[in-house]
Amino acid sequence: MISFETLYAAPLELIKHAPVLLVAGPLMGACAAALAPNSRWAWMISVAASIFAAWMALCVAGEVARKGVVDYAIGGFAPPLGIAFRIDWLSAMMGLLISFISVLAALYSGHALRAEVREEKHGLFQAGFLLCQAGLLGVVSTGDAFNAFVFLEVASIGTYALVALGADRDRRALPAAFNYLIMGTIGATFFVIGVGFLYAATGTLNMADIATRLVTLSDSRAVLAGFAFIVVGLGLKAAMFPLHGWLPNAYAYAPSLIAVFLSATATKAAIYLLARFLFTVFDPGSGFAHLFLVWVLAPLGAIAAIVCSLQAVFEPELRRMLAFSSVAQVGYILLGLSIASLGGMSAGLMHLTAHSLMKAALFMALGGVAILLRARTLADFAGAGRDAPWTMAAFAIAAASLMGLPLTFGFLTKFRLIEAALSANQIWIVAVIAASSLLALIYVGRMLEALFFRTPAPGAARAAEAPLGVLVPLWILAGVSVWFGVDASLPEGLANSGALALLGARP
Amino acid sequence: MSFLLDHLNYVAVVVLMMGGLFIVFSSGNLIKRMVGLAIFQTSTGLFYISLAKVSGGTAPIMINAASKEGQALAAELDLAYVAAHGLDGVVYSNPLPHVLILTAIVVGVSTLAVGLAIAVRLREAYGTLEADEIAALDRETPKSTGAGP
Amino acid sequence: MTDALPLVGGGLAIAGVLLVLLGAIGVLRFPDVYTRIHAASITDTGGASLMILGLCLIAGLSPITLKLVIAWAFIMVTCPAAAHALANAAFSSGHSPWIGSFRIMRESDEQAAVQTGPQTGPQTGPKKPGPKKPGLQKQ
Amino acid sequence: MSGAISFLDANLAIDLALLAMLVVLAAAIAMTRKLLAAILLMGVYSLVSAVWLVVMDAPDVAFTEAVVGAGVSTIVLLGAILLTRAEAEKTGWGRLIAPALIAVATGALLVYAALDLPSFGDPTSPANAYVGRTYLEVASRDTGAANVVTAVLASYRGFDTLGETTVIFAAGVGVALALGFGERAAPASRLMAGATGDHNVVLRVAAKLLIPIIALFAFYVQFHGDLGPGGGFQAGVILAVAVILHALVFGLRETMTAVKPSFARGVAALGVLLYSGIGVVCIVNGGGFLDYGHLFTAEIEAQIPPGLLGDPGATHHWGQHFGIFFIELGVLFTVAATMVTIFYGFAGRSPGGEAKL
Amino acid sequence: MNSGELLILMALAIPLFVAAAVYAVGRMPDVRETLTMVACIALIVIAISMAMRVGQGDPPVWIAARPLEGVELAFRLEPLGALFALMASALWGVNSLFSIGYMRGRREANQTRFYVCFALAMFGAMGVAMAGNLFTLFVFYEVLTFSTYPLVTHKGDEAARRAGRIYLAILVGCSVTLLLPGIIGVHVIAGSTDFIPGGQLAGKIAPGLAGVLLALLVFGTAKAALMPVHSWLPAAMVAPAPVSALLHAVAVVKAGVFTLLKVSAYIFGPVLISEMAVAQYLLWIAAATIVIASLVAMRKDDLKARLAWSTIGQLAYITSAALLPASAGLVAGGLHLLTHAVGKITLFMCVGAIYVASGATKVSEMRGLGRRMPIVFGCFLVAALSVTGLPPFAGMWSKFLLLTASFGSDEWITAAAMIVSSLLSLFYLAPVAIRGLLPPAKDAPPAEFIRPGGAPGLAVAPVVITALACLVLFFLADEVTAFLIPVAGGAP
Repeated sequence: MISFETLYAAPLELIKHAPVLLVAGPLMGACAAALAPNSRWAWMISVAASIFAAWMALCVAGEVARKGVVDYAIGGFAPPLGIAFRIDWLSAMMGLLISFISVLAALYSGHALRAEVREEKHGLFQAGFLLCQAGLLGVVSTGDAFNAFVFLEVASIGTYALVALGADRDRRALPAAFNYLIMGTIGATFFVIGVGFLYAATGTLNMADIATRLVTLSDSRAVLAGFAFIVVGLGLKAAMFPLHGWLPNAYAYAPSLIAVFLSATATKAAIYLLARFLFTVFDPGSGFAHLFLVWVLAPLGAIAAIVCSLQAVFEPELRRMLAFSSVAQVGYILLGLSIASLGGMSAGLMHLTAHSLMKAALFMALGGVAILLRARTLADFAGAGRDAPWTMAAFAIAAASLMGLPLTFGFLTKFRLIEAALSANQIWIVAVIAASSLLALIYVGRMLEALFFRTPAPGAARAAEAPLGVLVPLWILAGVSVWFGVDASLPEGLANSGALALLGARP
Repeated sequence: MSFLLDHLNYVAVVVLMMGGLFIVFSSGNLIKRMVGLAIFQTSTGLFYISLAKVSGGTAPIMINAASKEGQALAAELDLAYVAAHGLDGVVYSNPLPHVLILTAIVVGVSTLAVGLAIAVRLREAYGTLEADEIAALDRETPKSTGAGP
Repeated sequence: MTDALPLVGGGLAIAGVLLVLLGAIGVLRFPDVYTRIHAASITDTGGASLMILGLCLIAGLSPITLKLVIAWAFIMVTCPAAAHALANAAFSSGHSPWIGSFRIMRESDEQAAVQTGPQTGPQTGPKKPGPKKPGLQKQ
Repeated sequence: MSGAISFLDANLAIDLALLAMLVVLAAAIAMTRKLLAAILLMGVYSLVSAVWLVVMDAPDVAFTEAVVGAGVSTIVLLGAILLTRAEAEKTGWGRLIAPALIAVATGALLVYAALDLPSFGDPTSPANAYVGRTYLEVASRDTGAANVVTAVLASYRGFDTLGETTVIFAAGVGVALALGFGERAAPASRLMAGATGDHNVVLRVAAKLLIPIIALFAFYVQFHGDLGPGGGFQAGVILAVAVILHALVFGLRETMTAVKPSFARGVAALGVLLYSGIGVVCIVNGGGFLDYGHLFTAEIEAQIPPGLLGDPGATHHWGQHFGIFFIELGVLFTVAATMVTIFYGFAGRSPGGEAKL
Repeated sequence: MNSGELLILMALAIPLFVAAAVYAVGRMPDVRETLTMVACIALIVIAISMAMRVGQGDPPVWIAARPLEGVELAFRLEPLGALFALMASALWGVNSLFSIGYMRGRREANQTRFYVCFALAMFGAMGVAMAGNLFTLFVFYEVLTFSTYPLVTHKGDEAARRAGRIYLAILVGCSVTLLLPGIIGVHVIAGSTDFIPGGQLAGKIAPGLAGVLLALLVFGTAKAALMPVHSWLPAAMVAPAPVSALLHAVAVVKAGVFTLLKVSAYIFGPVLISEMAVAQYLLWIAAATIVIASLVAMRKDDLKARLAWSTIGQLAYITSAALLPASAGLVAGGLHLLTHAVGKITLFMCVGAIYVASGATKVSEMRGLGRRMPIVFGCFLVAALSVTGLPPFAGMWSKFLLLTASFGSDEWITAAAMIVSSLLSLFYLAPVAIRGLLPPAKDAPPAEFIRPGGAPGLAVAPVVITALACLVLFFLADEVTAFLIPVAGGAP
C-alpha cells in the first residue's frame, strides 16, 4: 500500500484544517457555481472544487496515516459541547473514494450536461452536484450523530430535484424522484428519531461519547428503539433489501451524471454510517447488535444478492438492470460486514470500493452513448459495441468487474468475500455468492451479447463514439478497475485499516 | 397513575407521529403525502422538545436581573414563582433539543418545497397527482419518452 | 386596587375569548360566504382587542404592554383588510349573496367547490373561503 | 417548591389539551379529501404546535414553527395546489390496511421505548442533566449571548447551522431547477388575480402600510436574536413574507422588477458564502473553522470601543458577538432569498401547466 | 529480470502482440497470416527452450504480481506444463497453417476477429500451461474460455449464438460456482495454492474434507467434460473445423484435463488421492463417461459430432489417470494428453479438409469419397488407429501405460471401461476412413467437390504433418515418459 504520508504536499496550515476544508471546499464551490455567469464557468468551478476536495482528502489520509485518528473540533469547542470531526482510516478511505469519483464525475459533467440539461440551468445543476458531494463528504467525516443527519439531508435535498430533471428525456423520472424524496425523507426522519432516543438515554450527541456511555446501559429499551430506528432509517438510505424500492427507477431515469454519482457514492455513504453505528457506537459483540448482524443483516444481504440479481436478469431496460444489480451488490457488502471478522469487513469494504468504480464506469459509458441515442432497452443498444468500440470496451471491462472475472477488481473482492466466509465457516454465504455470481453472469452476458454480438434493427438509431470529455474519465475508471484487478494492494490496505478502525474503535 | 401521567406526553407525541406516517402511506394523492410527511417531521420535533422540558423550568434565556431584558423576562415569568425563588434560582429548560429542532424544522420545509415542486412537474407531465393513475399511465406506455417538455 | 387589576384583566380576556368563540359558531352556522366573513372578522377584531386590553391590565406598565399595543395596532390593520380581501375574492369568483333557502345555498356552495378545480379560468381568484367551509364542516 | 408544583400542573393541563387538539387535527387531515382543507388544517396544526412549544419553554422553536410551518409551508402548499387539482381521490379501505400496520408497528415500538424514558420534565434525566445543563452554565459566559439557544445554535453547534443554511440553499436550487425561475410569470398569475381585480384599494393601502412594518419587524427579530427569541431563520422568513405580500397585492411582475429572481438566487448563494467565509476567516486568523474567538486579530479587537453594544459593565467577547452577528446575517440572506426564489418558482409557473419547463 | 522470467514473459507477450498486430493489419490478409506463422515459430522455439531448461532441472520461474496479500500471480514451469506448452504452441502452428487453407477455401467472414481470438486463446493456454499456482491457473483458464467464445459463435447466426450461450453458461458457470470456491477452499486450508510436488494439501487436511474439495475442483473444471458437465462440447460443434481442432486438441479441453492432472499431482498429491474415497467414486463416474461416450459416438452419423463424443471419452481416460491412486497414472495421463491431441487434431483437420472440398459432413455421404482425396483419408485412418491405440502409432503407448497403471492399482472397472471403449472406437473411427476408401456404392454416389481441385494444399499439408507426428511419437514415447517422470516424483 502506498504511503500516504509522503504522497501529498500542502502547506502545514492547510493540512491542519484539511478535514473541514474537505467539506467546506465543495460547499463554497456550490455557491460559486450558482453565481457562475455561464455553463463553462460553472463547469470549471465544479471541476476545481472537486479537485480541491480530492487534494484535501489526500491530506486527511496522510494525517490519518501519521496519527491514526484525526480529531477536529469545529468552532474550537471540544465535544460533547461542540461538533467535532473524527476521521479514522474508514472515514479517510470513504473520503478518498467519494472525492475521486466526484472529480471524474465533474469532468464528465461537462459533456453530459450539454446533452441532457438546458443551458441556463447548468450553474444550478453544478451547484446541486457540489452540494451533494459536500454533504456526502460531511457524512463520512463527522463524529456527531445529529450533524450526520444534517449532512445526509444536504446531500439528499438537492439530488431529489436533480433526479427529477431526467424528466426532460423520460417523464418517469418524476414519479421516481418523488418516491425517492418520500422514502429518503422518511429514512432521515427515522434516523433522527433513533438519534433522539440515544440522546434521551445518554444526553449527548457525539458518537464516541454515546458509545462510552452506552456501555453501561446497552440493554435499555430506549437504546434498543434507537438502534432499530437508526438501522431502518439508514437502511432506507442505503437501499438495504426490503427498503430498496425507490432506487431502481431513481437511478434509471435520472440524468446520467446523477446516476453515475449517486450509484457510486450515495448508498455507500449510508452504508458507511450504518457500519459506523453498528460497530463504533453500538457494541457488535454483545446483545441485540450481534443478533441483528447474524439474524437480520446477513439474511437480508443474502436475499438481496439473489432476488435483485434475478430481477436484473428479467429486466428489459439496461439502466434498470444496473440499478437492480446495485441493490444486489449492496447485499454483498452487507454480507461482508455481517461476517464481523476482520477479513469479512475488509472484504466488504473492498467490494464497496470496487462496486463504486464499476458502477460509475457502467453508467458513464451508457450515458456517453445515450447522449447521442435515447436508448433504454437492450434492443436499443444492439450493436452499440461496433458503433462505439472505445466507449463500449470500457463498459465491457467494468461489466467484467461486475461479473467478477479474473484480472478485474471485482474478481479479487469476490475472492476475499468467499475466503472470509469460508474461514468463518459460513458455507451458506459462499453458496449465496456463487449463486448470485451465476445470475450476474447471465444478466451481464445478456448485456454484452446485445452490445457486441447483435446487429441493430434496420433503421434504428445508431450509437456513436462518446466524446473525449467522456472517454477520459471513463477510461480512468476502467483502468483503475484493471489496475486493482492486477494489484489490489492499495484498496486492500485501505480496507484492512478501515476494518481495523471499525473493530478497534470500541471504547 | 402518576407513571402514566409522566409519560402521557410522549405517548401523545407518538400518536401524532403515527398519524403523519399513516397519511404518508395511505393517501394516493401526492400533495397529501407531502402534508403527511410534514406532520411526521413536526411531530418528531415535538418529541425532541418534550425531552427538553424541565418541570418548573422556563425558556433557556438567561435572566440578567440587572438588565432591562432581565426585568422584562422577570415580568413575563410566573410571578408567584419568581417571588418564591428570585431570579437566580430560575430553572431553565434544556436548550440543546431546541437547537436541533430549529434545524429539523428548516430541513422539513426545504423537503416540502422540493417535493411540491416535483409534484407540480408531475401534474404537468401526467395530468394527475394520484399515484395509481400515474402508475397506470406508465404501465400503458412503458417505453414512452414523451416527457412534460 | 393593584390586586383588582389582574382580575379585571382576566375578565376582559375571558370575554374576548367568548366573543371569538361566538364568531367561530357564526362561521359554521351562517348561510353564505359574506355572512360568514362578517361573523369571523368582526368577532376576531373585537375579541382580540378585548384580550389584549385584558393582558395589558394584567401586565401593568411594562415593555410587555408596549408590545401588546403594537400587536393590537397590527391586528386592527390586518383583520379588516383580510376580511375585505376574502369578500372581494368571493365576489370576483361569482359567489352570490344569500337569498332563499339553505338548500339552494348548498348547491351554489358545491358549485363553488367544483369551481376550485384547475379547470376554472384565470379570472377566478384564490377561493380560500369556498373549500374552507366544507373542510371545516367535516370537523 | 409548591410554586413549582402548581406551575407544573397548570402547564401539564394546557400541554395535554393542546396535544389533544393536535391529535384531532391530524385525524381531520387524514380523513378529509379536500386538499385545500387539508392544507389549511395543516397550517392550524403548525400554529397549535407552536403554542404548545411555547408551553414547553421553547419560544425560539415556536417562533420558527409559526413562521415556517404555519406561514411559508402553507403558502407553498397553496401555490402547489393552485397549479394542480384540489380534490384527492378516495382510497378504498383495503388500501389502508398496510399503512395502518406500518404506522401502528412504528408507534408500538415508539411507545414501548418511550415508556422506558425518564418521566416527563425530569430535571435529572440524562438528556437534561449532561450536555444541556453544561450549556446553560457556560453558554452566556462563553458567548455573551443571553439566549442560550442562539448561543448554541450559532456558536457551539454553528456547523449544524451552516449545514441547515446549506439545506435551505439546496432547496432553493432544487425548486429553481424543477420549476424554473418564474420568468414566464403570466401577468394574470392566479395567485394574485384575486387582488388585481377592480376594487382593491383597501388591500394596496393596507399592504403599503404593512410591508415596511413587516420588514422592520424582521430586522428587530434578526438583531434581537441573541437577547430574546428569534434569529436569522425567523427574520429571513418574515422578510420573505414581506416580499410575498407585495407580490400577492401588486402582482408578481411588479415584485420581480423590484426583486429580480437572479438577484434573489445570488443573495441566497452569498449568504452561504458569507457564513462559510466567516469560518475561513477564523482559520486565516489562526483559529479553527468557525472559531469566532479568532474572528478578529488582537489589534482589531483592541480598537473596538468597550461600550459598543451598550451596558459597558458586561464582559464582552467581540469575536463571539460579531461572529454570531455575521453568520446570522448570512442565514438571513440565504433564508429570505431562498424563500422568495421558491415563491417565484411556484407563483411564476403558468397555471394549466402545459407550458414547457 | 533473469532469462527464465524473460522466457515466460515472451511466451505470454508473443500471442498478445500477435493479437494486437493482427487486429491492426486486419486489412491485409497476407501480412496477417505471415505474422501469425512467424509468431507460432517463435513460440515453439520458446516452448522448446523452456522444456529443455525444465529437463535440466532449472525451470523458469516468474512471480508477476501480488494482487492480494498472500495471493500471487506466479508462473513456474514443470514437466507437465512444459509438455503442454510445447504441444499447444506446435499444434497452434499446424492449426494456423490449416486455418489459412480452410478459411480462405471457405471464404469465411470476420477472419481478422478469428485470428485475433485465436491468438488470445493461445495467450490463455500458455498462461494455463505455465501457471505456478491454482489462482494463476484459474485466471488464464477464464481468459481461455472467453477468448474462445467468439470463435464458437463465429457463424453469428442464432444457432451459433445459442451454442455460445451453452458454452459460456456451462464453462463459466461451473468455474464460478464450483472451481473458484474449491480454489479458495484450498487457499484457506493450505494457506497457499502453489503447485508443489507431493501435494500442497498433503498432511494438512482430513481425507473427508479433501474429498469435497476434489469433487468441487473436478466438476468445476468443466473443460475436462466429465459427465454430467460435458454437454457444452457437442454443442460447440457449430464452430468451423479449425476452431473445433483448437477446442479438442490444442487448447481448451486439454487445458481442462491438464488442470486435473496438475491438481492431482501438486495440490492433493498421490498419497492423499489414494486415501480418498471420493476419488474412487469419481473414477467410476469417469469409467461410465468413457463407455457412454463411446456408445453415443457409435450412433452419430455427423462426423464432427462423432469425434466430439469420442473426445469426451478420451478426456475421461485422462481424468481417470489423474484420479488413479498410482502416481504412474500421472505420467500415463500426460502422455495421453499429447498423443490424443496429435491424433484428434489430425482427425478434425481431415474433417475440415473434406468439408472444404466436398461440403460433406455425414459419414453416410463419404463412401468412396476417399478415392478422390486419398491422402486425407489415409491420414484419417492413421489418426484413427492412433486414437484407438494400435501400433505402430503413438496412441498405443499411452493406452498401454494407462492400462498398466489401472491394473497396477487394482482399478478393474476403469481398466475394463478403457478396453471396451478402445474396441468401440475401433468400430466408430476406422470404418469412416475405410468406407471412404472403398469403391463408391452404386445407388449412392459420393458427394461432388463443391470446390474445384478439392481441398487446398494448405489444408492438406498440416494433416500429413500431424499424421506423421502420430507415427514419430510412437518411437519417441520413451523420451516423453522419461521427461514426465518427475511429475510423479512426490510419490513415496
